[in-house]
Amino acid sequence: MTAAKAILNDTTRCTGCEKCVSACKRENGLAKDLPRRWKLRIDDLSSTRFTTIQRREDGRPVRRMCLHCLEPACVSACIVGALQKRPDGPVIYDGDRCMGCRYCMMACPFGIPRYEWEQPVPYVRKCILCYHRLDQGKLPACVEACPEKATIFGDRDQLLAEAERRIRDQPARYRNTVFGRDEVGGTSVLYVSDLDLGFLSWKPDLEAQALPDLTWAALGKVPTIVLTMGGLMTGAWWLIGRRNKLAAEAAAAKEQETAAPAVKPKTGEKS
Amino acid sequence: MTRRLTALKTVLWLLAGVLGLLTVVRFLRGLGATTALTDTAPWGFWIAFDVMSGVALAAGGFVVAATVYIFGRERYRAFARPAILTAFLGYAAVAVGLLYDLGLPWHILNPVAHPQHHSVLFEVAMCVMLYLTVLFLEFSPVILEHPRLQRPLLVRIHHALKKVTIPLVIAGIVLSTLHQSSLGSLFLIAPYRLHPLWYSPYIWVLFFTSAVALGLAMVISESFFSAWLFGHKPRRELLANLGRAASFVLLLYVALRLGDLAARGQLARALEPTGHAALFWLELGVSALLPALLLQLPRVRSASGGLFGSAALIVFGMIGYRFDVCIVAFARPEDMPYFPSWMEIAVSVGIVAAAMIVFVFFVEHLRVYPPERLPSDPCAERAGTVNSRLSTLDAPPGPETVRPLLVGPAAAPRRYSLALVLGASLAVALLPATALFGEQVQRTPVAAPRMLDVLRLPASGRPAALVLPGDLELRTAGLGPRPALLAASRPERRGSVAEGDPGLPGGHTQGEPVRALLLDADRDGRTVLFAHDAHVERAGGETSCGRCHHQNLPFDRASSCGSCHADMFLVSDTFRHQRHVERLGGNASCTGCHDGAEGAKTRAKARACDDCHRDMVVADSVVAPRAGGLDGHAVGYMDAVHGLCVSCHEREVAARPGELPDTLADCGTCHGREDPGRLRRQGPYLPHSARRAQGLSTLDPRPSTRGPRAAPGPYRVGARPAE
Amino acid sequence: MAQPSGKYSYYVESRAGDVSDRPRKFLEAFAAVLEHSSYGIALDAYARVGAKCSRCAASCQLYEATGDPEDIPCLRSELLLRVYRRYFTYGGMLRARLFADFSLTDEYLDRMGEQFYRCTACRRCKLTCPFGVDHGLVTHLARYLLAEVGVIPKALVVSVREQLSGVGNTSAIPPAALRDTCEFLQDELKETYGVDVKFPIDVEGAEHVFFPAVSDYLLEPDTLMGNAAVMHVTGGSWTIGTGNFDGINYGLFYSDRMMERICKRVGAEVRRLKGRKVLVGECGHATRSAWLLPNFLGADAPPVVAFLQYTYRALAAGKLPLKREKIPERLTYHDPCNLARAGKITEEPREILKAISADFVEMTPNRTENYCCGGGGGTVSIDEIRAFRTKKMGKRKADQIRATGAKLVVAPCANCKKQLKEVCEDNGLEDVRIVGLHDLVLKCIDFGSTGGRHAE
Amino acid sequence: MQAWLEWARGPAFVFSFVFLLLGLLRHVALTAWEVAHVWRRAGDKKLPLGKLLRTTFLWLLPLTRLRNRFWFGLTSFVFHIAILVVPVFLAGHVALWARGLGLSWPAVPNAVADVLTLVAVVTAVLLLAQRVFSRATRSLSRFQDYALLPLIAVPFATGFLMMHPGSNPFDYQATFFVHVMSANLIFVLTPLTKLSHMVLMPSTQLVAELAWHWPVDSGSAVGRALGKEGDPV
Repeated sequence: MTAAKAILNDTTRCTGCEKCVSACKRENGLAKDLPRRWKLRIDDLSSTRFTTIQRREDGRPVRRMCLHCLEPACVSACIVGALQKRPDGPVIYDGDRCMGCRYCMMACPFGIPRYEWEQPVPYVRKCILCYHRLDQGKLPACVEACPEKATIFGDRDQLLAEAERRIRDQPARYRNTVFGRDEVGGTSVLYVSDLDLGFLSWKPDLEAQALPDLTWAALGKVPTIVLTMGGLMTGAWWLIGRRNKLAAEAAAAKEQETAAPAVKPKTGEKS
Repeated sequence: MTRRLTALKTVLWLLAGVLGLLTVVRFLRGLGATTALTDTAPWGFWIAFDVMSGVALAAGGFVVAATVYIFGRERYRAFARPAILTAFLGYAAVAVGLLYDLGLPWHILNPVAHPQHHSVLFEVAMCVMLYLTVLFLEFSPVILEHPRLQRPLLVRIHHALKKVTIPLVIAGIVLSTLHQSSLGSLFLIAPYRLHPLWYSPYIWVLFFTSAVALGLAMVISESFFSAWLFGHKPRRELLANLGRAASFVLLLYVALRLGDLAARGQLARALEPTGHAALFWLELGVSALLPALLLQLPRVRSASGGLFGSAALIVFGMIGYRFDVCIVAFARPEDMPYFPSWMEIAVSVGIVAAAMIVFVFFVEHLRVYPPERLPSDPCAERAGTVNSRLSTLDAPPGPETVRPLLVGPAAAPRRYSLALVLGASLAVALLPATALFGEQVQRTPVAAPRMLDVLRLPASGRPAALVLPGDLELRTAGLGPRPALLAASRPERRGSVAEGDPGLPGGHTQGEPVRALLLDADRDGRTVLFAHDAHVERAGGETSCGRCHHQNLPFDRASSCGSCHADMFLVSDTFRHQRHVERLGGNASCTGCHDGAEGAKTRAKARACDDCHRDMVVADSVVAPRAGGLDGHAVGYMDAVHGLCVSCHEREVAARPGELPDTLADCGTCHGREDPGRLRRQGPYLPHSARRAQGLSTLDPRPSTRGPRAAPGPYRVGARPAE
Repeated sequence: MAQPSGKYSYYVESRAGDVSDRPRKFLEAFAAVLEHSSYGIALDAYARVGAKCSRCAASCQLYEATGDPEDIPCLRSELLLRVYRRYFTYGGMLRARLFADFSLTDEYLDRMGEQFYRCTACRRCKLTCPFGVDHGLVTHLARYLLAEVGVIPKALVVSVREQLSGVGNTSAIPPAALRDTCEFLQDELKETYGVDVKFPIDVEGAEHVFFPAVSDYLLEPDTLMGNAAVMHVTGGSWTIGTGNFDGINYGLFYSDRMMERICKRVGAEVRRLKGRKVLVGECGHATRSAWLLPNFLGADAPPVVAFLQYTYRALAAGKLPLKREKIPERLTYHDPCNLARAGKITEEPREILKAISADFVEMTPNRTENYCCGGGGGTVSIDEIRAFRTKKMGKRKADQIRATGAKLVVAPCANCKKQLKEVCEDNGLEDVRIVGLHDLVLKCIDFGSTGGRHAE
Repeated sequence: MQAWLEWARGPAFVFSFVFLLLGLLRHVALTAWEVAHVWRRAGDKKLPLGKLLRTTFLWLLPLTRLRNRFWFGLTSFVFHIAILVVPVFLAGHVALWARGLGLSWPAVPNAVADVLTLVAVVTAVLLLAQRVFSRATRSLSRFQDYALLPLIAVPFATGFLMMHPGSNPFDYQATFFVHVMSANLIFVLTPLTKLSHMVLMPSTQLVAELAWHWPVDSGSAVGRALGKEGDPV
């Protein structure tokens, strides 16, 4: 198996030229961005834009894309396994399996998956880390297109080391953290930046716990519940049925003593 | 009684008609056209109501089944059939509702083919699927009782089903327990989006407890409703017992909910004066606290109104709980709120209506209610005996009191089909343009043109010019009266006609006052004086009116100019249409670039740029016009310049490796490596709503990026032969 | 006990209990009829699409004679359709709530009672209605409903009563008298033509069971003899049943309930005699009622043969030997509405007449568009309206006959014959003779030396 | 006015048009259903289908039946041609159809449309006049018989004015509004009034014939329902 790959984004190097965006569009055959009701900004992530340059207040460009979590919430949420995490990094999507429930979009802590709302037959769209290019030994289109080397591709371990080296070398230029190292269990897209990158997720300061674990804490109890509930109900039915039967028999016996016709109770049977 | 039922059924069919039409639209036009859903609100009304609430509302089935079959409370047997039927139809409605919500509904069975058992949704789906089957089997004896189904095979199935009643009931209870709670577990994966007052690792316990209470409340309200509908007496004392049970469950639920908050240390958050805290208390109060306390009072329990009211509170409150979790307390950007479109609501209501039609159908044809509880046979309406119909003639004799009758086989279809047709027609009339004609690119919002007084300068031998008094002459040349174009509107001059205004150009001292239309379609301050006469003349005289005025295009909110001049508002970086118009002599120049005097002046009919700009692409030009660009527009300024510089840089670096620095072709080389923000020439295009939200209202003059208008100077046209 | 009601131009038997609350009873009957018959489908269409173009007015001989708008078929039908709309459609119910719409009153019923018995249900207007509104059907239904509230001309109800609960036929002929009559007719034939023509009675297994208008036994012996002679020379297998030998069905004129009972008696008689076909004598409405038999008896009802058809087939097959000399007088043919209007029997009698007549002229118009004799719809038996029948309804017919100049009018229908005789009397056409078709056929049959019996 | 016009052309039009289509479809469906029902119950299943088809077809060609009331029939025929051709084949309307439905078809020349429009208005007036001045029709006519003719003339008259704004003395938008709204009104009324003959016409002959085909024992069933079973004749 190939080693886990990753992308490292250095926001201090990004000039916002959007070459990554057009490369991505070309590579994935995405259509023109049109103003739509469901887009706050036309350059927001959308079904026609897998990566974008998000500009902070002071105009600082930050590239936004799927972070390809190591333990992706979307993959664990997907009911049909249309979303899969490949060992080498990309979180990929299979439209043939997708049933369009959009639970992945609810689950993603970064708000990445987008939907083709304009289509009668819509699919989920998101960055797939150009896995088809990876398979051919090529770089992801955006990485290849970046004229500034603000986004680079490589083994995750090496990139982490590179990120730490940069932070060490130029402490004034960077914040002392690699975004994506631990967040929600780690991601395959890493950032070094002088900015606080909390805006990339729904809430700043993500914890290190992987989200699928939260679900599994409850989901793991299912067998217990089945057995407990089933047992309880069967037991209750048997006990109560028996008690009613005994009571009825006693009553019948009593009634027989008084020479009245006995009526057999019918419990547990549908009328 | 019959009239009440008929009236209700008519309304239900009307709603079904709405549903029918919306079904067509939903599947023809997609989710974007019919719902208010967005990427930040992927789950909306349909999930919250149809699925989350629908499943919970159908909880009466398993609660009553447990009471009767497991706990042997025979007194409640009368509630079993309607409750199971309600549950069955409720779950069927959930399944149908899901078909509307799913993007690819024909993949609805994929969870069976491609199970992903780490997904809570998978568990919910499996449970709902199985439980729907169980409910069908539980209910099917009622169908198989029907006298017309007494065939040997069916009778054998009937007996077999009766034998497995208890296993079925137990399976139903287990499945219900699982998925009622799992609906809560769905949200475990979104700790960063669901508000802490609702998010809890034990949310599934809360969902289950509330579902039990809701199930009891549903049995109560359903009993009262059907009693009202079919005219029998509700069994109030039994229902009161159910109410008491519901109250205890609710108290348990409140304790769990508050205890959970306390354990997570979030209780203080509920006491902060925030909107979410208020919502929390409102929801908890309506759904649990208030009804629980009310139902503890024997006086409330023993009164029909009190019992029904409390049950209704629970029902609405618990639906509210589901909505809060699914929509209201689920984080999304403040400037992108979600409110369901009327179509979403109407589809949900329509599905409920359809389920109720089926419910009434079952009640009318099967023994859903014990016969002794129906004072008159509701099947009589369809039994075909005229005498029962004639019972509507029970008024005292006399022609005035003869009440209308509807008989014949077609009477019922006639009534309900009319309701259906009416519903569908109303629905289509209310559809937004997107749903009718598909999602379309937002077009420039248009304001109606204003009529104002202008001066027409007398001209002998040459076409007249329209002039705003005091303004510059708007250039006319060549072909006839032209609409004049203004660079910026001058509000202070509008409407003032000053004879002999010294500002008149061309040595004129007076003009003929005429009225003209001032078009400023998007109120951006750049206006056009619309010369109506010129258009009439050019478009072919009087009968041509239809070409513009008869573009009675429903829902066309864009400029009527734009429907011919289709590209007049397109944004492009390099090609400045406005500037070309100014340089080339106002609107007279239209035909200079666009083919033909008549017809639409679209890009499709325009000359290519290099038709005039001959030096733009010389033989060895480094400009590489992007062939078939992704958006098909004119090459943007950035692309054009980048094409000029960057391609050369890249070529040179490649041609002379080592001689030139590797970074020569990097952006930072030209744009300054240390200040990437400088690159931001101009904000990207924003839709108008967003622009307004940011205080850049389109009703204000657009902040000009063009600077003051340059005086029209000679424009050198490359190799174009001089005229 | 019969008494002139005074409300109507004809006598009505008023029965106790039916007099009060008639609108309500009318509507009840309406509801029941709509439920159990098929009129609803037509009423619904008519109530919706009536064009009110008055084309029917131009085709109605009654309106032409009286000029009274009340007699326009469309307006007459509207009397019933208005009730239908008001009480049996949602639009009508809504309108009744919003506006003070009309309501059904006793006076209204009286008006209907008068109007619907002025119409002879000849259905000539249906041909010119752009929407094919069958005003005859509306008249039929309206009379049915009126009958349920007791508005029936006494003459009609008496006939039916005689048939259903009396002797068993409208002319009250007991079976013994029937046998006598038949023997007499046999003798008559023997005497006149020297042939031994049989009137087979109660022969089981005969192919045809014969149902003439029973009045023929009393009034039209020539027609019957003609019938028998045709059967004789063609060797047809036929019989007259003593259980029921009456083709008349006045139920057709006022009540489906009665019609059903009478038709069932016909069916029972055919079954009793193990006959295969119903052979109807020269009678329009009897033929039409017989054609309606499947409505009452279902798909296995016996097929119906009109005598005209039988004779024509025999003629066409060459089984009917005719004398060389033809009838010299100028004669014309009257198409009974019930036979001709739907285009069912128009050519057969003409072919026969051409074979036996030297001077046959057509009336104009003729065939499906022929005018009614004026006594259709059973009104011919209501003697108290004779003046109306002959002077108003029959005026057009009298003009027609006069225009042909014929002295002999062939009318293969008992009712038409009676009506036409009266029309001629009252319109100064005393020299015109009205005869049945088989009267003439009888005269022309060549019995020959073999006694007429065809070689088999 | 602009907003009202938008409303009339937008939601109001869509409502009326869909109501027209679905309402007529409902008539067709109900008729088919009833025909099937009557047919199923009928004791006599023999129908002269060929003859019915011929009669129906002949009546769909109104020219074949001009005999009585010749002028009335002729006017009515011309009127129908005009009111069918103009709304569907007017160039402006074709543009609308193309825009709304995405379907396009050849249009009649505007001059022809003008003539037909005038013909429609004139024949509507003539029909009304004939109705008023003929005694028979006058006594037959209901409110809708009088009201529908001028109502149908209104969109034609206003449409003509819109096509010739130079000779239109009224406000253009007001004319437009009246044009659209009167057409909307006609659309809504069509399924509810005698205008529904546009779809019921082909079935009237069949229906008239079928009405004579009753279920077996219908008479006794009526008697039973009315409690008159044992009553003497």
